[in-house]
Amino acid sequence: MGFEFNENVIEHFENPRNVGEIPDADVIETVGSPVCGDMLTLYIKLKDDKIEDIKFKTYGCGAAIATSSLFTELVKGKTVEEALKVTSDVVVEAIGGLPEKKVHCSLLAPDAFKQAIEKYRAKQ
Amino acid sequence: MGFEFNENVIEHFENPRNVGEIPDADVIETVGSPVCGDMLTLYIKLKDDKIEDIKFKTYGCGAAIATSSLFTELVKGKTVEEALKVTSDVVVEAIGGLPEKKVHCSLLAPDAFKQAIEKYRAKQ
Amino acid sequence: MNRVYLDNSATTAVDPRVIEAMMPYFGERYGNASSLHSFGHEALEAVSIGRKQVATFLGATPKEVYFTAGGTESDNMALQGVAYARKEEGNHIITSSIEHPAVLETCAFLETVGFEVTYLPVDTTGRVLPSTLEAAMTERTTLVSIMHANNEIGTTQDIRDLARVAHDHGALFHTDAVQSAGKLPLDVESLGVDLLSLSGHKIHGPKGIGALYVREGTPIKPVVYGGGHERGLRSSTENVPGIVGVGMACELAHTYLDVDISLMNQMRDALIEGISDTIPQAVLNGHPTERLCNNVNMSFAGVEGEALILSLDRAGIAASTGSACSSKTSKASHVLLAIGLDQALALGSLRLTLSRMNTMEDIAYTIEKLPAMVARFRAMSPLWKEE
Amino acid sequence: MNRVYLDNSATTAVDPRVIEAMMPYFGERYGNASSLHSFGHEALEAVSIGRKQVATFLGATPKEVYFTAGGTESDNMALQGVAYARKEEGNHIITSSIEHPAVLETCAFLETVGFEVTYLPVDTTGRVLPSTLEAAMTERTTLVSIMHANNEIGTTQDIRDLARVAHDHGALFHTDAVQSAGKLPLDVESLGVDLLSLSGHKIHGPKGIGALYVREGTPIKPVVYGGGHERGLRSSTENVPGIVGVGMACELAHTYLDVDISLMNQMRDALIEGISDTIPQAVLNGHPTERLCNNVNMSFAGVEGEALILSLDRAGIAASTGSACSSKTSKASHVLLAIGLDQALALGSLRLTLSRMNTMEDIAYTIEKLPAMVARFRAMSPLWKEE
Ligand SMILES: Cc1ncc(COP(=O)(O)O)c(C=O)c1O
Ligand SMILES: Cc1ncc(COP(=O)(O)O)c(C=O)c1O
Repeated sequence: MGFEFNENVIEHFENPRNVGEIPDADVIETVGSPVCGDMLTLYIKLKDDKIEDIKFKTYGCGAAIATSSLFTELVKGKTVEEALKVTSDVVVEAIGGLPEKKVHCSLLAPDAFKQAIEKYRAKQ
Repeated sequence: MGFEFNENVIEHFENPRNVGEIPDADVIETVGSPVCGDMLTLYIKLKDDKIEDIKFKTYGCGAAIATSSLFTELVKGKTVEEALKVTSDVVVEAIGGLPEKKVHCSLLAPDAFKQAIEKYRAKQ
Repeated sequence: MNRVYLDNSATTAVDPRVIEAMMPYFGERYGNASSLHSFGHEALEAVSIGRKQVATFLGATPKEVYFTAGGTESDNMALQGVAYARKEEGNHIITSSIEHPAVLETCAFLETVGFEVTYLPVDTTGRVLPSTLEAAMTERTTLVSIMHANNEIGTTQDIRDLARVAHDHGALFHTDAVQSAGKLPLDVESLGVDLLSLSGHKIHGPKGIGALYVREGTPIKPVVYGGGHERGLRSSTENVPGIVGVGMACELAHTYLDVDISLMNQMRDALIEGISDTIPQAVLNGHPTERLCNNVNMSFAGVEGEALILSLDRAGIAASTGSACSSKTSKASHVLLAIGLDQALALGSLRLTLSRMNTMEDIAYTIEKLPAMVARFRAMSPLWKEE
Repeated sequence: MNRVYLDNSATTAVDPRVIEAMMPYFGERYGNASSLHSFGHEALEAVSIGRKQVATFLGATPKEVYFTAGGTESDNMALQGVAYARKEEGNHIITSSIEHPAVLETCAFLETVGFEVTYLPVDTTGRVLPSTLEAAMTERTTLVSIMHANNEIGTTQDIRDLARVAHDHGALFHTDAVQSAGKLPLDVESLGVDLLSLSGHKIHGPKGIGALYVREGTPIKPVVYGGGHERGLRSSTENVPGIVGVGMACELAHTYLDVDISLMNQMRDALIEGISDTIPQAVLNGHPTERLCNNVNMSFAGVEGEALILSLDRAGIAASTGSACSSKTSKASHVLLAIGLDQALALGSLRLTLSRMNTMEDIAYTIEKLPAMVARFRAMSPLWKEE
């Protein structure tokens, strides 16, 4: 099929932002598994309902890495409510489009974020 | 399949010997028909059990024309007994070989000759 | 020696622009279109362009175009593929008695595995009448396959009318357009067909590549199984240079269609007229007007076809008697017998087929050479009586 | 940028000598091999030479060689062809669980039309044991198909022993030699096989052409019907340039086999050693010794294969993860699962496959680039724990 990624995707793939762990994260959430082919762990630090810091680790393809990177960049500093509006569609548009077969990879980060927030709120 | 004829075949095809009719032939014999794809008429003039003259007309492919031509050349002047030994194999060898699919065409003249002689003898 | 190629229905010379387009895909762009890396991507892009070119040529969408190994495989996929896919709905197939062996032999095979096939007769010009088709349709008919133009006698069919009859009875319609491509407009919408077969090497493209148009939503099964290429319908590593080649061939055929047709029409008419004027008892086989612009098929009483082909070959003229496929045997062509020729005239047929690469000089040279050859064979033919 | 092609099991670059041999058959020698005239004769002679070259490569006679459109069609012809031809004698087929989809999907299709198929397991190195085959043979087994060498992990099989088991029970034996051609000696007599599949583009020949060896007297039916080409087994106008190309590719593979094997062996071993030395927890998949001279397949814990392929691609290195055919989906390869890898290691596999056109520089460059990439992905992987 060939990699039909645009320069933006490649740039985020090669230099992903916010990779790593946050030792004192308020919430940590993992979606996917190696059995699905994709796996993502999000580390989130919140302050006054704002996303003070967010980091990720991923086992996944290039599109998963790039969209996770862009997602963290987009939501960092936003309020939780604003961040929840950063859906897969928003990420795909912001990165300049993805090949059809790869669109599903952009679900990883928004899904993990949504679950993380639910988990966090349940804990409160 | 392509025409895989040697130069000898081509030469006899382009300049067939003894083509035509003999008005006062002693025996005339036709084998084949357009339905078979090949047809040959032999005109034979005999003198003292020798083939004084022989001519042919044919409706048939290149190999049929060439081998009929060579056959008439080979038997002309021979005794009937000698001529009957000029079988299809003899003709094919004398002409330097034929593609396998075309060997059957060389049967036309010897067959016609044999039938002609039988017919002639029956008449006597 | 002059070399005049008048056997363009057997195969055509690859257009230099087609060769040029293909070359890089043998050379540095040799990737597998299914590979992830950039060699693969390069190949995939070439395949997409080829698919678009074929689609444009046919007035179809790219995803309705499936690449095959040639006209024969396209015909097999259409017939076997639809017959099996619809076998719960019916087991009856209709075709014509003058189809190419790629259709006829596939039908004969399908008969051995439980399908029933009706072979429609044609009139003396080689036309299938819509009323004949209408009468043959049954409740169980799932597919009708009738060629757009015949490869031997060049007779063309009113596909639109025939397809309408099939559709009225719930059957799908396939046409073998291997011979009409580049010689007639081929718009799948105006033709109203569900499936259409093409072959690269008949339109100045490479051998070993063909295409099958399959209207979206048409039920069809593969003939060859494997890695799931061509959206699962035809597996095997994509023949990238072949696809690039047939794509370019379609683009050229599309761009130059009008010019090509008028050029070939002119040459064809000159050939028919020249032969008829100089050779007595020359009969034109097929239809006087509803015929391909590149087809001349004539019979000369008393002359055997193969000998004539050999003489022409010695003069540098490549021609054929019957189709290339059936020329291995000396049986008379099933097409010529179907239009009612007697065996002798059928065996004495000469097919001269043109392409845009022929010239009026080719025609003049042929008309100059042919009469003496026919005369020579007639003079030695026991079947010929001078009047 | 460096462009290092290490995906030779997906496809290979066409050898310049092959391109040179093919070119005239696109250009002035464009005849149809079935035509009677000299254009046709020229084409037919080229086809005969190609057939002889393939036959010599396989230790077969020319009339046992049938040209197809590729490895997939060859496999389909062997399996469908023999299954149907022998269906009165039995309906059981045996194959292995690590075959290429061209075999597996054909078997799956045959299961839908009344055949029974046994998929033999393999050991953790990918080998089929003759005793496993022996145990699976039944009275109704008509055909056994086991690949000579696997396309993903490069494991080779003792075809001779396996074929003997099949023959002892009255079954015919087919081997898919698409990957072993040019990398192992391929003599049909020593292998003892009845049918053998080849594909042109895996041995520096063109895409879209393959061959099937069929031992004389083997019962087999066509898959594609038509004009009766290839002695009735595979109809369609002969792909003359393709045949010339695959013929030349076989001749080159035959002539240089020993040199090629030792060159690839050396590069393969350097690659495995270099990677194992520089990357911790790198596991070699397949067999340590019974493997193709051109195959390296390794898994790196914690690393996802497709991301690695993309990184390599950015550095100019073309590689693959799983076979080209299955790389469209991100499901783990059936081969890696069959040899017992867990899903994560299977998804993290990297296949590097060589050809005679690679150099030791290619190897050095790859060993230089790969470790940092693996380290980068591991650093961002939630599955990786530094020890
Ligand atoms: C009408 C028609 N259909 C099908 C074919 C088969 O095409 P191919 O030889 O490319 O398989 C041909 C040519 O041989 C043809 O003339
Ligand atoms: C082992 C094996 N068999 C068959 C095939 C199919 O060959 P092709 O793609 O030429 O049809 C391949 C390659 O894709 C292969 O590796």
